[in-house]
Amino acid sequence: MRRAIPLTILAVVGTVLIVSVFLPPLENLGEDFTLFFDIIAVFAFFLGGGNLVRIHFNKLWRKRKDWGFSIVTLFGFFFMLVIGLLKIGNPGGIGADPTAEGSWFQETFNYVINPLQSTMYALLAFFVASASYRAFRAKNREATLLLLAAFIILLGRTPFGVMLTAWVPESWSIAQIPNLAVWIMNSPNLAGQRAIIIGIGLGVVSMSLRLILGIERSYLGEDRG
Amino acid sequence: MGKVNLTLLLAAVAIVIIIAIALIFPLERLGQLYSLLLIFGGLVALLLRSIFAKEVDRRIIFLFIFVAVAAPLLFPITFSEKPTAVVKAVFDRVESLPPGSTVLLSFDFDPAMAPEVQPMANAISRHCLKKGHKVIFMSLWATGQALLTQSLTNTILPEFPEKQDGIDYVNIGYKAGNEGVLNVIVSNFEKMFPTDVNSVPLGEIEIFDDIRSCRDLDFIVSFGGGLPGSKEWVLFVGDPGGVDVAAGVAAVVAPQLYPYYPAQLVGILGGVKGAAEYEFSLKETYPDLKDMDTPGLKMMGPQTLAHIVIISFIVIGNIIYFRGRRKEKGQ
Amino acid sequence: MKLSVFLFVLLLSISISAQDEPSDTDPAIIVPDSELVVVAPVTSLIAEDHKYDKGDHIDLSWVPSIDDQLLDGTVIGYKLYRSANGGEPVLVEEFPPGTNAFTDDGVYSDSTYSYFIAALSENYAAESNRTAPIAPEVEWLNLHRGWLFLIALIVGGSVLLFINAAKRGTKLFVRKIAGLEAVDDAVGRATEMGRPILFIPGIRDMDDVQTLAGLTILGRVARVIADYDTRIFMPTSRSLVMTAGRETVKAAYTAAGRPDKYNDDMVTYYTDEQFGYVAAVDGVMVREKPATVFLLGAFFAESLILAETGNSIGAIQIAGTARPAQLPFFIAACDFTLIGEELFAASAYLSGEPMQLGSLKGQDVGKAIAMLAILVGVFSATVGLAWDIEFFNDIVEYLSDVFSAR
Amino acid sequence: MEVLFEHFRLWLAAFLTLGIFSFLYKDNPWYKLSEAIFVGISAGYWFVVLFWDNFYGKFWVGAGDYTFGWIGAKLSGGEVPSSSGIDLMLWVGAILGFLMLLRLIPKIGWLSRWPLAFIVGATAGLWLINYVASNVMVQVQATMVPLFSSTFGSGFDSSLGAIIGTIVIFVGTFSGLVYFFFSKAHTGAFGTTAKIGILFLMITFGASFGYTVMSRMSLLIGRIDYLLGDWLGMIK
Repeated sequence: MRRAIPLTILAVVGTVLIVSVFLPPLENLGEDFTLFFDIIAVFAFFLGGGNLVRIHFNKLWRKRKDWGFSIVTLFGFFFMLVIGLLKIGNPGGIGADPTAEGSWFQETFNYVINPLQSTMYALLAFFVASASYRAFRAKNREATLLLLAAFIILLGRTPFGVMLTAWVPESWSIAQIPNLAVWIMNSPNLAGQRAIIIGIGLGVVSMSLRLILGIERSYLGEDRG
Repeated sequence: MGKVNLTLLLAAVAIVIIIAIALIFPLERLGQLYSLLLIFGGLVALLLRSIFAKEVDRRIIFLFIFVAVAAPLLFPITFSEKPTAVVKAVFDRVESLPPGSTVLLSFDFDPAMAPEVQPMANAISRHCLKKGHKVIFMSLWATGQALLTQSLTNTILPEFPEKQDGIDYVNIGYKAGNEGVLNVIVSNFEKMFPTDVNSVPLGEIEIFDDIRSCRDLDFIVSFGGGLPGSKEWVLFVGDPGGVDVAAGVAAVVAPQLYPYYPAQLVGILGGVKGAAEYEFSLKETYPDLKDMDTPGLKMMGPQTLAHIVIISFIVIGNIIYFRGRRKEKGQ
Repeated sequence: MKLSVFLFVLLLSISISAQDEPSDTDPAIIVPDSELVVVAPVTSLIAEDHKYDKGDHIDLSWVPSIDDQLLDGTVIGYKLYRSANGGEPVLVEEFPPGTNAFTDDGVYSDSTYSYFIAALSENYAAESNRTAPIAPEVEWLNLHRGWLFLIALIVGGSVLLFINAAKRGTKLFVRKIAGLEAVDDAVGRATEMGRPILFIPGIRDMDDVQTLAGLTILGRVARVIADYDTRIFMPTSRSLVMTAGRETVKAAYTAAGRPDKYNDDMVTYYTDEQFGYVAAVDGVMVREKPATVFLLGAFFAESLILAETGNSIGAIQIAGTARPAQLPFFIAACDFTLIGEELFAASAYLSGEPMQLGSLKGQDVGKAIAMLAILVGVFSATVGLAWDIEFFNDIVEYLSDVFSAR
Repeated sequence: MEVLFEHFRLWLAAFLTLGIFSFLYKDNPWYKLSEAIFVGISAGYWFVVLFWDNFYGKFWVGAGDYTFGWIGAKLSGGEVPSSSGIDLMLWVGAILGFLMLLRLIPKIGWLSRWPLAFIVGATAGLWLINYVASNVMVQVQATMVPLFSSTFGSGFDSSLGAIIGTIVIFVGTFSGLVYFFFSKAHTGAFGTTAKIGILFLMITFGASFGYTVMSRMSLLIGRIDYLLGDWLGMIK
């Protein structure tokens, strides 16, 4: 019973949504479900946010390693909730848009979250370098091709790449590194992308059907209890 | 005893050399010299080390990347950006049109794309005015108009104080309607743009005396690459109107445009690199522009050095791998 | 936990009051002035029912004003008016000169509508004739999508067919997938080293199929982990994924006969913020030093940050995503990568159940169709173009009509 | 005062930026502090935004406010609120969301599987046809081009690059699909084709990797520009 009802909900909702694509009167069901999803996600946050608060309170209470940082996290979390939900420091007052420019809430985003975000993102520049050092080694045929493609594209972006093949006559311009780089992007690269994309489409069909039919149900919890 | 003396001696010589260099070169040159020495010296040292199949700590790689990006920002290091064929085609077209030709430049981008696209838009605007072409500025993007005004008032016009609004250039601004706008102006400008941004009727603007539609233009460049963008200019104006169109776009979009080159697009400027190449050609052709602002070339300094560092590390990694394998075999 | 929920509710109830709602303003109608620039009205205005909708669209087409066709700029635009059930006309839309068609999506199937268009000069509005009243019709089937339906039916149908065949006991062969063969070893390694296993389900919510794929694999992996009695830790960036993840892990422990070993702290939520989550997970990696890291789900720019940090602590990494842009980074930094389709196939493969494996066979039928279509399409297009053979050109046209997904 | 505040912001952003960068050397208290700030503040930020956009903007404005107003009016005999723009279906979402919260009560916690099942079913159903159309059909259609001609324009582009290009796209897509086949072991001619397929995939990965490097560097340039320019004022 505890298992049958969720599986029925799943099968019915899934089937109706598949069919709705072909039935104009039901066409907007997809949008409705998206709305429902958004609303459910807000409720779910009580569990997620509650979990965050519980874990850090526990850490603090039991004085576990690094408990001091938990105070910072908790303070930041509740600070944002209070100024965002009660719209404290918002020039427009309680009726205004919470993310209005000049509000404390949005200022905190601009001056705390924003630099953190972009710095975290910028770490990629370093990791791209360390990953290419380690991974692009001609260990076998596959790795060699990976290396060559990356190498040509990278080289095509530096003046050296241009200089290296500048002697190639114009009628063979395809062999000049910058042009070769573009050709790789537009031909073999495109081919690989297409095969991956088509495969993904079919994989989704098969997995969705397994879910809707209830063959795949590990996420629904245990059989008993 | 002797060892200490040798170290001292070497240190003294080094200090003397450093002071000598500092006296000979101005500070900026010195910074450039030191940072390039640091990067390339370091890379050579690692290269030599790699022969013994010694792996490099990732933090060393991080350090190289940091220096490669920071140094050119502190001490502007620029590289020769020999223009690629696609960029050179655009430059040559602007260069080869007789002075007095009419060129339309459309700023079809938003603030997010601006860091990549605005430098090339500025460079080409500058080139056209320098060459004595009449320039019509416009935008298909609502957010593009502000950027267009910014480019004109802050960068381009101050460099050409003698150019007159309405005679040498005109800004007709933005009109809503995306491809619809193009559909109309391919046969009639006035219908879509009754006035310029200063509300002067098009009929009273000298440039439009013999320009009725896009068909009368000599050249069009669209900057952006979003939607609507260069592709739409080709499909709705370039092809039906028989006008030459070129594109200046963000780097990610560029490969998608290559199939249109050279049949439907005169040339393509892709990302900061495209802008840098154009700026380089401009500086080379017009020595009096050598002091102009070149954000593209400036951005390419860190980019190029970082790419060189990454390429070098790929080479070092492979040497280590092959030397390491030989060692294993030897044992 | 309960206290924090109470605090939430208190905050929310205080703040939800006193919110204004925006109001709509009425459109204005232009009144003609003296010194008239008279223009001709548009002609042949036709209103038709839009095909294959639920009765909420009407297609309009017209011939622009004669003065507009002269292209001399006297017509500065058009305004479209609609009256519902014979009521007052309201402005629907304004158009630039040269426009000759429009689809009105602001109508309902239970009313009738009549339209007219005003051609505008700078100070005059020439109204066209009104159309006969029309009611948009509801169509129950979208025949435009017939081919899509058929192809989906064939692909989906063959999945079902093979599942059914497996149910009846037909032996089905599925090739080895390297990344998945490694799961047991990877879990075993963590057990030997006495270090935890980190499972990262991507940064998207439950409304992304990749997250679902990640969770289905989690079900299998958690089962192995429960058998080996190793620790698993799963940080999530969405509350719903946390909830679903807990259900999944709990179910796996129960199935392994060790429900007592399960603990809610195995699956926790950090923050919805993409890079905030990454910062936290990076911290977890360097502090807990997991022996094995699974990265399975929807990943964006953070893919390489996570994979490189995982690599730096020497963890065995098994990654998989269906985002082509992130696959190169996983290939470079992880030990095994499930490429696109393999991510969705993984849980079926790991389960080893005949019915699940059958579904993989079914998707191969889809691939065969795609390959056949490409083969025939490319051949016909080449032959048709090279020798200008009508028959082959027709085939290409037909195929590309079949595969055009509207 | 304003100047002081401006300085504070500048230093705060620099402090956080350096805190994150310090992770590149190793984990340390500075990074831990930046991480704690990031997690706490961003979790709060997103909840507040989700709450106003989704709960208030969608549910409360769309159904909740009206329903409670209606009940209140019926009880007190007052004026019933206008129902224009109201979608009572939204209550389904709210009720499912409420069921989710029942996890907090262990005895009836299993009810929370209903909304989960609902979401999984909706996601599976919603995307199935979508993926067939956009991933399978569109891509197959795009591959059906003549081998020695370009897809663009009316002209017959016979340049060497274009011809090799279209042939490569055809061979690559085809052999790539063969690689993904699950039903057959990679042996014989089939295996050879699959191997060609994996080679294409490798070129794809190498190329996209190399192509992304430039944009990743731009991000770092932006951050270092902030540190050296905006903060330290070392860039003129």
